[in-house]
Amino acid sequence: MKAAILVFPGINRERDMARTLKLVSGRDPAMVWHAETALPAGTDLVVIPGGFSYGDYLRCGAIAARAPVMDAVRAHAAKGGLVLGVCNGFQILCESGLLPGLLMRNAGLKFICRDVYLRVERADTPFTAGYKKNQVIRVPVAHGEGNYIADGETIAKLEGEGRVLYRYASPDGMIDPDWNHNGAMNAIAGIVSERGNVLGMMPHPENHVDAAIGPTDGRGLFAGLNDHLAKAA
Amino acid sequence: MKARVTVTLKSGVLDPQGKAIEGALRSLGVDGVTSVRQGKVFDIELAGGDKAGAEAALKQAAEKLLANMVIENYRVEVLG
Amino acid sequence: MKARVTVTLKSGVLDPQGKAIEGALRSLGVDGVTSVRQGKVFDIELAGGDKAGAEAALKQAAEKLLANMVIENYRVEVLG
Amino acid sequence: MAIRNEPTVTPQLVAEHGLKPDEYERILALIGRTPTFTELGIFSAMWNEHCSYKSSKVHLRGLPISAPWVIQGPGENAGVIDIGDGLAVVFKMESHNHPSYIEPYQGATTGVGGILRDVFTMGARPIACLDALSFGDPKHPKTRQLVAGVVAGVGGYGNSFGVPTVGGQMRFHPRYNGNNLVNAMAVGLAEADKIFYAAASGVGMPIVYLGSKTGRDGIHGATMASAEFGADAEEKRPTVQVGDPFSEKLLLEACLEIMEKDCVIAIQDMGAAGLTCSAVEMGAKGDLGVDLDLDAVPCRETGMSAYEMMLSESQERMLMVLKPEKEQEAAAIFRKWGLDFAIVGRTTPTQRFIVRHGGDVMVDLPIKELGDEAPVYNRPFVETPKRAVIDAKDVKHPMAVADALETLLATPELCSKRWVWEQYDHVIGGNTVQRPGGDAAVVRVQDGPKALALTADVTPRYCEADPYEGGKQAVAEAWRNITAVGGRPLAITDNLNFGNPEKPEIMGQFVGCIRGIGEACKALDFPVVSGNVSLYNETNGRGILPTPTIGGVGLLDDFTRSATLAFKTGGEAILLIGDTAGWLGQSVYLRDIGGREEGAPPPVDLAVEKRNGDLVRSLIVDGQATAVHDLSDGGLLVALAEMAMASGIGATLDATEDHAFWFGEDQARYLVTTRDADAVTARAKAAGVPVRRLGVTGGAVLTLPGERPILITKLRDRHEAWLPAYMADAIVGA
Ligand SMILES: Nc1ncnc2c1ncn2[C@@H]1O[C@H](COP(=O)(O)OP(=O)(O)O)[C@@H](O)[C@H]1O
Ligand SMILES: [Mg+2]
Repeated sequence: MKAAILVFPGINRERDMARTLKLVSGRDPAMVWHAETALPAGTDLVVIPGGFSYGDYLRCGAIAARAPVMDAVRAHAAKGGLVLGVCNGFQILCESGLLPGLLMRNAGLKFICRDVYLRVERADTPFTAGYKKNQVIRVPVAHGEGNYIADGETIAKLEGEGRVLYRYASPDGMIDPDWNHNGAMNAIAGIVSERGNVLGMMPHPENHVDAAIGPTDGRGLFAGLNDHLAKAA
Repeated sequence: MKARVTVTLKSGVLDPQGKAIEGALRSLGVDGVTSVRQGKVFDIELAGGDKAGAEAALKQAAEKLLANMVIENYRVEVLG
Repeated sequence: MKARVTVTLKSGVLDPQGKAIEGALRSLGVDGVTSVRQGKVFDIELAGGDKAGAEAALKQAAEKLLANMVIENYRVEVLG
Repeated sequence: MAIRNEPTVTPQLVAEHGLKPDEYERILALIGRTPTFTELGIFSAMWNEHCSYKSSKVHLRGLPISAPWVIQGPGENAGVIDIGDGLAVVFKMESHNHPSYIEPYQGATTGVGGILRDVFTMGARPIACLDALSFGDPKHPKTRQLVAGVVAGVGGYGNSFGVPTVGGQMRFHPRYNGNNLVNAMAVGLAEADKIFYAAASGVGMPIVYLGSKTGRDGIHGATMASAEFGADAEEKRPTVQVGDPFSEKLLLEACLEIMEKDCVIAIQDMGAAGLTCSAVEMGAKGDLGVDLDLDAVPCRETGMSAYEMMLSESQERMLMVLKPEKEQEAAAIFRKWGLDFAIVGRTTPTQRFIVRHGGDVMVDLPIKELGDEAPVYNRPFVETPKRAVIDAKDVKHPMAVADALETLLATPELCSKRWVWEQYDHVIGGNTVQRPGGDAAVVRVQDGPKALALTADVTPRYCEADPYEGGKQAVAEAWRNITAVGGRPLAITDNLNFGNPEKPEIMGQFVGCIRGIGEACKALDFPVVSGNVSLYNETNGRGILPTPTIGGVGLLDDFTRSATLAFKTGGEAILLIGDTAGWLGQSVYLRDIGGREEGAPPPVDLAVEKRNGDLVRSLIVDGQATAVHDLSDGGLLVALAEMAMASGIGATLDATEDHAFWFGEDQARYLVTTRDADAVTARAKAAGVPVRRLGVTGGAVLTLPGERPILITKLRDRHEAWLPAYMADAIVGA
């Protein structure tokens, strides 16, 4: 897996992500500065990590979405290359038009950091291959604006095409408003693009990979990607 | 030149913050509030004196960055 | 009745938002921008038709809640 | 020296600058002429309480500050301790009380920003923050908004900057009405041989200004009174600063990068009294002069005067002395991060502080004397009268033990603070082994196996009742919280929040607390390496409760050998370590159930603390303790309930005891669960530590002899409910 992590000013989970990618794939990812106009040759996974790019001062992810490096990401995605956006990364992907919809302020209007449960909606994608369908995983969230919204048509399309890969759920996998901490529509935690090669998700699987620290449920996502790319190679 | 770009949510888009403020105003005893929607203003200073040019530049700014056209509308006023 | 309350930062108060947006506009090639300050608008609907009463109520709302009087100014417009 | 456009210095102007007549005499004697307006501003900034520690200095000298592992004690931006493997921990706590009352969100953000800057100025990457918050009476009309704003602000800065906020404290008490406290602590990690200091060295070296531009932020009241003199006095200027975590994150990365590239000779952040304090400190510490040219300072506003530039407290700024040959390299790094970079002066051999602006010499002062000659006061104090010891037999018990427990766990004092810490990103970094909610937070060091144990503690009602015992207790509790997770306590930072020191009673509290702190530090081998003093926390003549917050840092050699407070499984013995007399004076029980905030606080026997704690730590490290919790606010039964709630596992207790036993706040105690009660008991006996078996874990209820069974889920619901319910109708900041 030749991963490249984008670094925008104000991003702050790039080290967490790099450490996880190294742990799972054995290989250090490339760190790519926002002002670059090309990705390192042979990049097969672009990761946009969490943080507060440009302070999230206008709208979350809005300024980063318009940075030079994003044209390279668009081109990579257009060729079918894999892109993973986590938290601020998801917001940036929505703002850049690579994913539909938007992330609004949490319904409770507060930043929330806690472990949540996600139901894996399907296992037949590169981003979920490390899990079983309907498996429930426990991962942390840490965001103030993770409340996914889109118009009715878009939601219907996402659902109809099976593009919702992760949903907030109860520990036993039930969809329940009490376990949807940010109020996202249809409890959406993560979606993929039409071609299925761009994933955006709010939770932080990269923070749950190390048994010494706590749960390791986040590992499956990266292990699945790693296997998928190894097979493809 | 001074200009103001006002960005507001499209009608129909949910505004949880506006809702919360609505509730807060009510509990503060401000009477008669039936709805609150929150938006943004950008007060922008521009070099030069070309009003039409400024207006065009700001429209472009609004569409490219200041507003998210999926959920927001914008309005440009060049005050001169 | 419709009204708008506009809240802006007092001059001299640091506006990190405005500063970041200014930089972004520049790198997007929007010409001539020399400064950006960000503020908020609240579009408020009120029941009844008492314009003076609405204005007074909104002033109170602005001072108690909508504006942070330590760093912000506000303006109330009742549009009728 | 007379300067164009500057007001003449008059006695009134001197008074407006907070300088007493004798202090002004001292200035005249020192420089042999009337100071310029800018010089007056500089003296007022350097000689105010905040910068000069004039009321506290003589007493702070008594604190123990050394140990073999201390690399840098008080006097620098932050304290530094050695944790082995070539690594050092850099940490400090600081208050931002007053600004957080005026503007809670921005006051809190700039407090967090300031303390983070102190830590990375020394070359350390911040790895954790803690926050200790004190608010007024929950029923006071302002309290709810202050809580909402401060918590959002602490989170707003740390979350964006990218440091986990892993622990802290939060309390309510009417004595903080009008004076809430916001104490923020930052902890960073550095290579032990790559610590950066403020002292400049070398003559003719470039002094570089870095970070955000200078505006008229935070220039004090005295300035406002004379603002008419300025060029544009169009509106009354706010004294509140606005935090910009985004810029600070860039500043962090840029600073660490140029430090790594070995460009830096000296570095100092611009905190209180910005450019003035930082420049003077760099010169004075290096026995050098400083020559500043204000025309080169990057400004955000036009027409700023020398006075304004020298006193501005704009955030996210640094001053550095660079290696001249590295100037280009450093400039390129700063430009890459989009930060301002300007050479604003040079070091000189003269030991004078010269400031030029618009062709004039605005300031020409002896640099060392600016700091060294600041007034020092040994203010008169009276010792706090001792309070009567309350006999538990004289305390009425209005309700059954089970009811009292349920009630206590839902009080503002003892309720869960989850509502607070869930607004803080406490997992970023991927190293948070123990999250908030336990005794000390545990944060892994790099890839382990070492980890830090971090805590912030003080019990102000004890300090009020008996400053000396309260000071001891604050240190002992920090030591105990670190011990309870298996950590070896190494050092503390202290943040001393008090009322008006010009009142002998307040000064008495201050002196008493410091004596207690010093004694505890000595006995527990737990030196003070950094700290901060915040005085004049007073409204309408009433001071806050004396609040010397202690931030403690401990080390775990192997974090897999640590303990958490949650019961692990059923069928384990519950042991009480330490003696219980049933001390109800100043207990939460006496106040919140009995309605009496009275009596002497529990005394702290430091030798017993050490003996009991050392045993508990060794039980943890040897794997004999399966869960550990220290006993503090609320006493034994509250601690036990916390262990049950954290796990969902109940307990059956067989001890038949009274309210004082269950809720007394005797010190030096822990609860420990174990699979092998006999072995633990034997070890305790051998160490001379009192140990008593209370019962066994298991089931879903808490059962006490003669009491109704207490359902753990119900207890948890009540414990978790109070704060969110209280905050539910907080008005969301617009
Ligand atoms: N303001 C706060 N910020 C972060 N964590 C907090 C805060 N207040 C309380 N906590 C956390 O809640 C838990 C309980 O706090 P406290 O009762 O003060 O602990 P202790 O009695 O062990 O000192 C601790 O883990 C503490 O870190
Ligand atoms: Mg504790």
